[in-house]
Amino acid sequence: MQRIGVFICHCGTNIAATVDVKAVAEALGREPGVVFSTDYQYMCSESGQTLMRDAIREHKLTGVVVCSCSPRMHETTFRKAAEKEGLNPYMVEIANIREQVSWIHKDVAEATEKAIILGRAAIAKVHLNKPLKAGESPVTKRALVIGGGIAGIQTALDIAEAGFEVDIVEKEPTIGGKMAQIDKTFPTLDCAACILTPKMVDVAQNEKIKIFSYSEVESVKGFVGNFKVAIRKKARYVDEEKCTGCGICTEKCPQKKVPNEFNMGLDTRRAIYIPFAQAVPKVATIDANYCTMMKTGKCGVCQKLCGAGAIDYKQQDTIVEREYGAIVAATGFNPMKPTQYNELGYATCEDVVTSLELERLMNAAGPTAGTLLRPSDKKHPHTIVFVQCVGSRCDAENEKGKPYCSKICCMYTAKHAMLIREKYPDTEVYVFYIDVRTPGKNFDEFYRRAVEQYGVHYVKGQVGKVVEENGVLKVQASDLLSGEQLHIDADLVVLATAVEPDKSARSIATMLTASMDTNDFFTEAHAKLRPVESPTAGIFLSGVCQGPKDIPETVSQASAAAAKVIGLLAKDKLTCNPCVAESDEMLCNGCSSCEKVCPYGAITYTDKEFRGPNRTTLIRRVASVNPAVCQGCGACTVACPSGAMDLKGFSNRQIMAEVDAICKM
Amino acid sequence: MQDVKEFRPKIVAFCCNWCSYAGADLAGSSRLAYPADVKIIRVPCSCRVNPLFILRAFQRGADGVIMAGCHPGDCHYTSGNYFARRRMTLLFSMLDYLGIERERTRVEWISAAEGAKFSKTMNEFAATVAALGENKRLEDLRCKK
Amino acid sequence: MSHDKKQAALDEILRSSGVDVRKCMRCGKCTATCPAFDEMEYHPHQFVYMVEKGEIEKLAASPSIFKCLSCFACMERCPRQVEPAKLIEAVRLSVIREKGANHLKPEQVPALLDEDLPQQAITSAFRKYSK
Amino acid sequence: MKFSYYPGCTLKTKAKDLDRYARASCVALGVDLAELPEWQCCGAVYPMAKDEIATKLSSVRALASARDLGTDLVTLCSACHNVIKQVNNDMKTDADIALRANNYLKLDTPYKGEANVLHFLEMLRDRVGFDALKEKVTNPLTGRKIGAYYGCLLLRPSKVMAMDDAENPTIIEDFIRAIGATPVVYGMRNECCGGYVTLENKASAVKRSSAVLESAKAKGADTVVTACPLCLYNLQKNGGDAGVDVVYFTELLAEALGVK
Repeated sequence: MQRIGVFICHCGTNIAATVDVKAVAEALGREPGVVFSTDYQYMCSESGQTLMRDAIREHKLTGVVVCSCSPRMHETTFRKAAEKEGLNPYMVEIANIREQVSWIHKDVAEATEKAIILGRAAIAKVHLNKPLKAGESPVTKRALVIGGGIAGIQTALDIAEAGFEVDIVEKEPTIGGKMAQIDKTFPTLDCAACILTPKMVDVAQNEKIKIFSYSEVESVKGFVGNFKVAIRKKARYVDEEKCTGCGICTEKCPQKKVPNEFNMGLDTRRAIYIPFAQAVPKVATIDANYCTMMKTGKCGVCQKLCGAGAIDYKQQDTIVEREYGAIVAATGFNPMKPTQYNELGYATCEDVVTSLELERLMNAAGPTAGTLLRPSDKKHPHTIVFVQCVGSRCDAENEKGKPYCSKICCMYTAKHAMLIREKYPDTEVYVFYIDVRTPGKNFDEFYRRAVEQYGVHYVKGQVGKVVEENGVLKVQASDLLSGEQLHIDADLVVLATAVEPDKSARSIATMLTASMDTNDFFTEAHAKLRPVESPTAGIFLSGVCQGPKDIPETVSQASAAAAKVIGLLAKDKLTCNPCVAESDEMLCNGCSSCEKVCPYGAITYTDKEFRGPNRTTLIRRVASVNPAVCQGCGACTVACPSGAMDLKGFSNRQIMAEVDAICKM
Repeated sequence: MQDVKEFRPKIVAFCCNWCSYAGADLAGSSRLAYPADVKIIRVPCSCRVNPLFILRAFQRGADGVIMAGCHPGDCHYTSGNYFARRRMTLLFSMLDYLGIERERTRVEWISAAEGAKFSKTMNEFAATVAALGENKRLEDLRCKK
Repeated sequence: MSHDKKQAALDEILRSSGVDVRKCMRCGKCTATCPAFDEMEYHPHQFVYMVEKGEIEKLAASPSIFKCLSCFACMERCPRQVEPAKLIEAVRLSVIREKGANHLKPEQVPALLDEDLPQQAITSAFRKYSK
Repeated sequence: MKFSYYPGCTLKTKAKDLDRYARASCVALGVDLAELPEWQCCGAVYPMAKDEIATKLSSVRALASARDLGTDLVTLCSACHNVIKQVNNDMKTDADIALRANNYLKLDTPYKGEANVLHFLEMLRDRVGFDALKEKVTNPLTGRKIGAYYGCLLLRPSKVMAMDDAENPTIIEDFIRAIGATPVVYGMRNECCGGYVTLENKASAVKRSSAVLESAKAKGADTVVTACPLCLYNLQKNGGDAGVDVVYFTELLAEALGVK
């Protein structure tokens, strides 16, 4: 018989206000096997833990039940405390009476009754708990970063700095991401390329970092410390080793009419291209959808001109298999295409552009070489209207938009407005806003400068309709503070469209078995305390893939993710989850059912000698589980027809004891 | 003196640790109520739920059993919920055979981000089970003390 | 108006319109897009806000409730799915359902007609203006 | 191809052309458009209030009768279409409205939104097909520059009407292409003409309608087509002197099919 101690946490008033904690302690104290039962204000605090440790010692406890918050919050805390007192950590169970009781029920009697039942179920389980010992698994000392934007770049540089190998997988032909497209950065107005491209060069030159550009993650197997990843290197029809990036091919290719995605489709590029001058790697790529040679077999201009002999029209995709100890998702974002908002004219008026398109129109390396000219007639716009929150802050059921604030638009719009007023003082700039949100160091000061020094007209209200007539954009908007409907004849309208996670993030999350929220942002392990880790061990989050962020925040988070990765890679061995499957050899009939359902290949079969009747020996084929590989899902336990397979920590008997306790009441 | 007591069903909810249990936590931290009749048992994955656990619950007097796991394709263990789904389909036909109303058992996919769905599902399920009344089908198999 | 009566009038409008005014984030897009803006004393966003504050009496007395064109633009373009037009309709209905409060009386109609005016216009006007 | 057809009152009086040319075109296209045996005026504007039941009943009767006939219900007038389609959606999704309407009507089988409502344009696009229509055109309107005028009622609210993208529609433009003319896309094509308010505030209707026609003219349209009698009236009477013809789309359809 176990000697069980029960500890009821008040969680301040979080639990105690709804659950009669004294009554719970008293009721559970009467359960068989319970030798000690008490309540305390904060069980997770230092003194709460001491209380538990003292009780373990004084009452010679063999099992502990803590009735508190979710085990996903403090199970580890309490298990560690028990371990310090010499009790096997797996003899501790949690009854979740906060998230599942006090926070969702109002009636004290009802909540108290439920808390007692959940406590009883945990006690019933602990009666059947056995001490478990965690095994160890080795750590592959290399990290994978998926995405080569500023987030991925910073994470990779920091990991490499600590001496570990890092691979970056980037689906585009170059690293750099969205930041490479941006003209200037807030709140300092320094040029994005000037601060980004040196970092790109650092990446290229770092011996510890390997870039897989124009590549995608194909599959992920394994678990923390031991991931096996297949990377698809897409055929770029140019030998990366031979190409010197001289660029002759990109100047002479006769196919000139390919929309240039780097310039947001505002101009064209050739079918063979290097996205921009500072690309890393600086290697050309052939766009097979447009290349005349690839499509018709007639052309070959680039091949003839290439002095390095790098062009290879027959190149195929290749798959590279690599092993990693940790994986960082840095898949980034895209600004939403506002095609759903044609009341604002984006789909039908050329001079209605998105903010990222404006970045290109103002960038010295952009299609207009930095002179702000509007797309339709290449004339200088004299009246510009900015519209905030396009597609952000929508009702959750509004399928057109996103329910969240995109966070960066207020600041970059202030930046755009300011830059335009500085460079072209003859331009009138209007910004239609719902709220101006500028939390951040020197951010509100920046916005105020746009208003006070640069004379940008901030109007509280929204734009309702944009119509193009004879080259003029007729903007109809509300000015809520004056109670007017405004009619502005504008030359250019700029939409601050919502940030949305990159489309590839969803499939990558599935491969990583990392969870996502309803907006397709990666979920962090804890919203406040573990913001750069995924709930899946060994998977870390960097940048906007976790939620909208500006550059300073992205870089901070990227370094934080790197710190977490380094912490993991610095270990030689990882403690495994001891709640793994185990096979009872006496019951196993070697049928292979368990092996077929195991997603990790943790089950193997061996022929073993058993003693038969009349002193004979039998050779039988039996299953055995590799505890370092098993992740403890339990699929095999249900598949086993003879009941030989069971899961430690979640055994058949333990779960059924919980069922019985819940149904007993 | 004793009035006729309002029927309160006993409902067991098996929730996988990674999605649905976390969804229940989110329902809790968002203060989205559901009936106290629902009691959750945490399992590592929906594929850990042996159909026998569900029969055991009915045998011991549960009026409804719900199993919740990660959305298909999003299983923390890659494929566990697919196994669970297949096993539950088989169990359902067996429950039909036993004469236990189909509505007393349910399978739902609830992610860690779907606190609202968790609460909504549990409210609906509890109402359905309450409307069906007490589950007496396996009573004679119950161990009577 | 007594507090209870005010509350009852508000409840009636919320029930009849089915609109959740608390969803409004005060962006003003409804007012920005309203084609009848110039004709109105209170504009769509003000309707939402005034209903939220329970100022039904003021709205009911305003000619604005007969200026809405029922073009559904505010409903279509509202990012929060608030549907201001439904509030305007609900207030208007509460007014014309009161006996004798019809905005348009049958005897007024002939003077308004011209030979090309489609029935649709007259029917619409009757639906919108009278009970 | 057989459909039930709800013409609506205006099409029997002031908007006979809208109806006449549609019927003639259907004969040419091999579409059997069978007018519902009994129908009443839809009321011309959708009653938005949740407690308006009586004003929705005529639409429910038409819908139930199309259901009983087992055919999809085709409408032509934008206003009728808007009312009938929205009422159908209420009957499908709002249990309270459906219950109360059925309590009034006492139909043999209660109506729960089973009928499928198609605008004539949707019928052309989704059932006949614009490609098939193009093949039947004998008199293509080559060289004509035509602006589509959607107005409000055909597209909004888009969640219910579900005909096309409410802010960037293409259905009438595709129709214009099918009959051999060139569509002109202009900004005001889905803005209000002033509607029934023309009755007591002509100035407002003039402002709205002339803005529409000026926008169409600025983009080079010689003609504007509509599916709504009230839009036609407003644009013709109150649209100012933009010099743009305003006609029903069915008139051009009949012309292109050689049955005008």
